[in-house]
Amino acid sequence: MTQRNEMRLEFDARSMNEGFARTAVAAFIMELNPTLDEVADVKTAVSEAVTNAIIHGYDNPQEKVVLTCSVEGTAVELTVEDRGKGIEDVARAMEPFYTTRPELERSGMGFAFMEAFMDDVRVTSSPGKGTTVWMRKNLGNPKVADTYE
Amino acid sequence: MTQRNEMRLEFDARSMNEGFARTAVAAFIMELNPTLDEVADVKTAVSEAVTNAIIHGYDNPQEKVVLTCSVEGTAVELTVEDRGKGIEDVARAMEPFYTTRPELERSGMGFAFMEAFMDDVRVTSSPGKGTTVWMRKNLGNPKVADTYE
Amino acid sequence: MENYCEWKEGCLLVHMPKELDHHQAGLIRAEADLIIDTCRVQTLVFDFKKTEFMDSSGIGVIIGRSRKMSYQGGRVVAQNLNQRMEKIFVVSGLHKMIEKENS
Amino acid sequence: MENYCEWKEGCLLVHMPKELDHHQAGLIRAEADLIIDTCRVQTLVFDFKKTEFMDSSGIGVIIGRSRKMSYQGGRVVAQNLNQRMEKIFVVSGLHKMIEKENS
Ligand SMILES: Nc1ncnc2c1ncn2[C@@H]1O[C@H](COP(=O)(O)OP(=O)(O)O)[C@@H](O)[C@H]1O
Ligand SMILES: Nc1ncnc2c1ncn2[C@@H]1O[C@H](COP(=O)(O)OP(=O)(O)O)[C@@H](O)[C@H]1O
Repeated sequence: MTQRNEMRLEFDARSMNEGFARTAVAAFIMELNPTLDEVADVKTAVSEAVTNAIIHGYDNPQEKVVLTCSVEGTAVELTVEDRGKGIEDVARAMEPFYTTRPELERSGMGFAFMEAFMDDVRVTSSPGKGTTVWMRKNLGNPKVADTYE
Repeated sequence: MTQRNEMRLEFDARSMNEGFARTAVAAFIMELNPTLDEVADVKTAVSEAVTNAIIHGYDNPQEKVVLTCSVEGTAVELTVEDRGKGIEDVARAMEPFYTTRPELERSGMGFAFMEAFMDDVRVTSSPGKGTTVWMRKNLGNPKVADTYE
Repeated sequence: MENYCEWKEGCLLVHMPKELDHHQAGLIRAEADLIIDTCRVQTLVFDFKKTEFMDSSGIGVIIGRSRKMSYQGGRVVAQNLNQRMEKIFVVSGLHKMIEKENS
Repeated sequence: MENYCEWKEGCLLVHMPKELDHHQAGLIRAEADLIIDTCRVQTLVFDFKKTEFMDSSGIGVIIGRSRKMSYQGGRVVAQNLNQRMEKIFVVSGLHKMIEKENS
């Protein structure tokens, strides 16, 4: 169970693939014997990053989102990448409630959710070239969000 | 539901990824509203092709298996590809009960299962270069295997 | 329409789906707004009985409808939150904005 | 060991897993053979109560154990096949080789 295992998934930037991407990641991390809550945490983070690629990164549903996932020891590492519009000011984009698409009722909580549910989140982006979100979570370690209340 | 949607999945040649690959494909074809039996048919065919890539195609679990899946209208198309040993005589390999790994208790029924559960199966292979299995199934069409008894 | 909404004597009951993401949020928004814009909704109830998964797109759809209701002076309630949904409500701050209730 | 096997008075009961593929087949084979090779198994029962998925790797593990049993003159039975497993048995020809029974 501590051997490294990895996968790479590429799919169309369609909203119906958000659920597919979550399910695929959940199935892939099963070998780590995660708790239900850990699975939900990772699924939520994946959903945020993939949704962002689909609605902010691209206009065309035939463009591709690339997701990688690796497990090693008790850790999950994920990247979600688009080759779309990119982000001008990453620090600002990551502020809670900041959104450029209020007309779509985006809450501006996407990055905040990724940070709440994963241990570490890093975003690299360049305008016109695309965005990559890298995330990591150690399973078996209760996190701040779990003891939030 | 008739728009084309596609994905590409690449993963390590480890037996624990057989279940992952099946689950990912099952999640991806859900938008076609398949019957439970159709899902099981596709999962079985995927399992056969992926297992073959892992045990016959490669010796090293860090090599990669590539699976693509697309849906369009009511049809599912799949490819499973390895860049491993390849097959000398494809026609012979596809004969029921033919296996080169009896010591692993392979039944030689892998290709027979793919053909029983999918509408169309095509195999291209070249020794030393690898193997690609292409499969297609039209959902909503009962098949021979369904009325076998 | 998937029929998320049930409308009865001034109360709009929205049955939240099993997995609430951006894809589903758009469908719920369209259906709920049709009723909020045409009927006199006094109470809006989001029912999470079936809901196992929700991301920040769900927050958006809830805040959006709540805002509409506050213009017309109605009440907004969330009911039947499981542990996971409680956590999502806390992390997002929704628990401070929306009344919770168990039906 | 995952404990697929239950051994009682000459009868070896193998609880087949929910998903029987090549990965699982290897584990079942190892565990069953340990008992077949050391105890005097008169009846070998494959129980499919929990099994929802099986590919041709499952056929291999069943045929392999049946062959061993036929050397030592025992009986092999498959029980609690659902509709899907029935179909797999028919497509693979196993239904002509193995006795079926419902417990
Ligand atoms: N993949 C991306 N491509 C381009 N812009 C992005 C991407 N992801 C996020 N952004 C920008 O960052 C902002 C904040 O993102 P986020 O916190 O997820 O909130 P929301 O998705 O609700 O707007 C977005 O409104 C958008 O402007
Ligand atoms: N991806 C592959 N790479 C190399 N050889 C393969 C591959 N797939 C199948 N084969 C060859 O074809 C034979 C028959 O395959 P199959 O019908 O699936 O039966 P089995 O897997 O039980 O041996 C295998 O034993 C192997 O020699």
